[in-house]
Amino acid sequence: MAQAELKERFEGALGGLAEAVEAEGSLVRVRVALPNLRAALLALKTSPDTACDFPANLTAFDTGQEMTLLYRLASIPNRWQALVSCPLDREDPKAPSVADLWPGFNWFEREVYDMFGVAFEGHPDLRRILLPDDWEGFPFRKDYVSKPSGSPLKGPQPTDLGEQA
Amino acid sequence: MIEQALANPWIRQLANAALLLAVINLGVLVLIYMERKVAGFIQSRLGPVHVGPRGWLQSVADALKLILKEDIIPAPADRFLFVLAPFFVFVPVLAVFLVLPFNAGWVAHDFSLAALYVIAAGTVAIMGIVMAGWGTNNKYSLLGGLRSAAQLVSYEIPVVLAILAVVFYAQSMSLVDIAEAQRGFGWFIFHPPLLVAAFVYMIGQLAETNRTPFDLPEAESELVSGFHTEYSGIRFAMFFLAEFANTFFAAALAVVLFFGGWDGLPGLTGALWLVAKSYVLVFVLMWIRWTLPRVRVDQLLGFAWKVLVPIGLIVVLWAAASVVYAGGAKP
Amino acid sequence: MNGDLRDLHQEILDLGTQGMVMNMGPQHPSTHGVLRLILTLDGEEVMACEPVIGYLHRGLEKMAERRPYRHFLPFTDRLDYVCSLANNLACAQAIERLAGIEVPDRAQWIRVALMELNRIASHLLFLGTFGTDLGATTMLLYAFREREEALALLEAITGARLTYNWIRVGGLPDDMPENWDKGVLAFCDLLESRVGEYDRLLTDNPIFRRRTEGVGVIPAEDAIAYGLTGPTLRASGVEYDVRRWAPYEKYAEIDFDVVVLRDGDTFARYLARRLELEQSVRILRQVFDRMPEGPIASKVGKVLKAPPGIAFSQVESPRGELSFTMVSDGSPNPQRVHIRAPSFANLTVLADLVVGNKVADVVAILGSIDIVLGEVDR
Amino acid sequence: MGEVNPDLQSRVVKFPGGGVLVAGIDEIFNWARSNSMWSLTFGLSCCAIEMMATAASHYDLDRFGILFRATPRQADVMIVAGWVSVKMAPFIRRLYDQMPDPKHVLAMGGCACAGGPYRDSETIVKGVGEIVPVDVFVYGCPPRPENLIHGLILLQERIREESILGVRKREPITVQG
Repeated sequence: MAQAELKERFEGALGGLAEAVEAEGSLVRVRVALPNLRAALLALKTSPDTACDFPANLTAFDTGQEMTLLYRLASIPNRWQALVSCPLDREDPKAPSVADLWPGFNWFEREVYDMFGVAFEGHPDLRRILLPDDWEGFPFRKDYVSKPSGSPLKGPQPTDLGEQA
Repeated sequence: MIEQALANPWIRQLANAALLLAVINLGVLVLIYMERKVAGFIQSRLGPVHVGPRGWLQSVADALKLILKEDIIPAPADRFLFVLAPFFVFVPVLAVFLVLPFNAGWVAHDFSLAALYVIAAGTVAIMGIVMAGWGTNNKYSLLGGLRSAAQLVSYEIPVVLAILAVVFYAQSMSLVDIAEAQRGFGWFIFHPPLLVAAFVYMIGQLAETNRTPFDLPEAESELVSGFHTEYSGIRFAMFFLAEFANTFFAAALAVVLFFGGWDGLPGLTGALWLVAKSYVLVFVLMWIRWTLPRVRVDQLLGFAWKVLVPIGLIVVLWAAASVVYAGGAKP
Repeated sequence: MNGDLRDLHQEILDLGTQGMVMNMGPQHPSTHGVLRLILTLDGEEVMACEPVIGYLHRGLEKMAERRPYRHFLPFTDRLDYVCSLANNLACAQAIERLAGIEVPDRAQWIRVALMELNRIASHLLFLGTFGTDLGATTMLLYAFREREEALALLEAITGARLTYNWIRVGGLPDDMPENWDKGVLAFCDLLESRVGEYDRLLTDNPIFRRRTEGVGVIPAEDAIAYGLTGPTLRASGVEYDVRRWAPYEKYAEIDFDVVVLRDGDTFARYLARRLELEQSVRILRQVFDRMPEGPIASKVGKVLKAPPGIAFSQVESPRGELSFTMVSDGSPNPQRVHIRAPSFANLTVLADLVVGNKVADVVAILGSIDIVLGEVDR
Repeated sequence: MGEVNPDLQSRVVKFPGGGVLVAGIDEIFNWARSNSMWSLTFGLSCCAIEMMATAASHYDLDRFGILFRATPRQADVMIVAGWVSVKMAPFIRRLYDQMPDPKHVLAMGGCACAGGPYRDSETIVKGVGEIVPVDVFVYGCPPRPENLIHGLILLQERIREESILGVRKREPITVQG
């Protein structure tokens, strides 16, 4: 399919929801503003023109000035995919949850929360997923300061392990 | 002097029991070695080779080590049940050997209701397993104990039915009489109804001895080690011993019931024939264990009640009919 | 019913029996590593399941940010350690796409051969552990017997048994050793002669069939909504194989079938992997006929810098779509590396899938999803 | 057996009358213990795959009498195969505590020995030695099965020097990868 046609299809499906749409091979890069994010993702999923119903990936990145969410949705029968980027407010990162649209994104959202502290509104169970529950800070934010790991064992432990019977 | 002492029935019985205990424990060690070697053979590896010549002493090393391991009783466990459970499993398994005839006259104690006694004593072990499962206060153990109880109760019935069919043919419940009735290659396995009964018996015993495909009570990939998850050292060794002794008894009993007991070609003493035939059956059990996957608990119970019990009932009727109308094995 | 009895009945109801919470893992023989499942049981039946992950988390993506691009390649070995080369490839590909580096043809063909050989090793491990999960211990030893041969071949070319680190940005570090192709073809013959044994031991075994058929069915729509990939998705009837869908290296020129099954149950997921063994053999046989002579790596500068931008790779690892997303800001270090681990995505379905099944089925279903915790936790 | 252990003399002095007996019993039980090292089925990561390969047909740990038991209560040796995260550490300590004495730990692979490639990661414990006492360190990433077997044989030799009276050496043995 010609890139121009692919771009048209996506622009048609998204209406005015997207800020920018670029096609590159079978990949369509879409930029969306935060208020339109959920509507845009829903449009990509349900519109017959795009039919991107496969939740391929969700992640985020932080440049130090800007934090961006990155969704990747694919349409398996049509062999195209969309990379949706959405800038966030870095001071108070929030985004609508799409875990109800794609249960597969449930854990991905938890991971983004775990690493970046992005609060997904409407997520059924937003907790840390990879790091221990009592971890402080969000390690993937550029302003995170690494600290040396303390004693791995908490609570009273035998001090001299060598003599432990 | 010794003969005088043996004339006393009490001393005689005690001596018999002690001898049996030694033979059983030795036999179990051999059996464990055999299990590992058979597993190795089936799985294209060697099994134990380094301890003693060809690894013969492997089981001895394992047993000695287990004896001196720390004996842990978990704090939340019910001490009374926890401590008692291994005995409840171990003792009945030894007790059933008392009536097993190794050869003509080679039986620790023969009495006319031996077959019934075997069934009755065998069921006591269920108590031990449930006690272990409950007393440990561990959830894996509890599930294992419950599975075990359901399984043993269910599979006891087909086994009893199969034994009943044999009893019809032998017209006696004494194991000695049953073996005697098959002398001169008149093995019960050659009678069609009892051939089916033998299958029912062997499948039932597979389940009773907790061997794959029926090893659910200690399903390693599901329940870690099932009812003996929290047992260590000597107490675990007792479960282990009991399991293998039980396997051997199941096979030996099958030989007595279906494969002519000590009957065999002349030249060798009958006891050797019995043991040899038992080991062949044990090998079959091991073969099955290392080949088949495990069934699920509902399939296990469904199989017992929907397949084995009906077949067992038919076999009993069939055996009774052939004894009454076709003459059976005995007039 | 008289009054007293009715009161008694009510009293029993008021007792409020509740499910038993059982903790499976992190140390458990069947959780394939250190996954923890908090199961709420009603007898043997699972009422709820909550997977807890992160027991192997070591912040790999964070570590990648602190290193130049190429220095991260050795770490990728330890993601999906059963199929390290796929991780190497996915990482190298992402860097190649980000920096616009071409890979010579010969290197691409050898990469395909390495991928498929590693896929065979990985699927063999799956067959073995899945058999063990269901109590058929012997399958593990049979599968490892053949796997050992595959590892010897991989060791001959890479020098390692498990963590190969053999794929470089822009190609490969070295050519194939002499006669390696003959060894691979001999292994193909050996494997084909042995798969019949696996079928006799597991595939055609009635107990195995009854344990797996109709257990843990994932309908196609659900499989898509959960973002499953790999054999787990294809067993549900969705034809999605990155090797076909978005061909990389030389897969576009190779003739092979994408194994798609309809049932979506545990058995289908098992069978999909079992049948992929034969497809991998088929691919391996084509590779060496068509391999051109030529260089095995393109020139890449000592300091690798990529223009600012976002690029991602897609690789069909034995577990599904493995994708590295890399964000560059023009510096020698990546700004962000994200690894879309197929096991992580596939594991999301477990909690909902096991509800209503027996404890034994949990083990079977988990085994059939075929996860590697190293890449789930990253 | 017949060989005179240099330690023997000191034990005779320590336990008048019973020393010879203790040494004799030691010999027997150490023989049993060293030849029956049941290990815990406990794998963390990559090294666990090599541990499985070591137990499988080609290398066959059962030759040495090493079985894998799923429950810590019946295990003698814990092979820590893989990296130890901060989240996992308390569980490893708990498993170690659940094992009955005498128990031994073998750290398999660079990560379990010293944190391996993840030494600069915050979530990784720099060696399992921080959590449990380790008897043998087997380096390698992952160690080859032969290396693991070598480590296990060294552990057997160490066990043969122990006594039922609780005399144990605690300096770890190191096997280079």
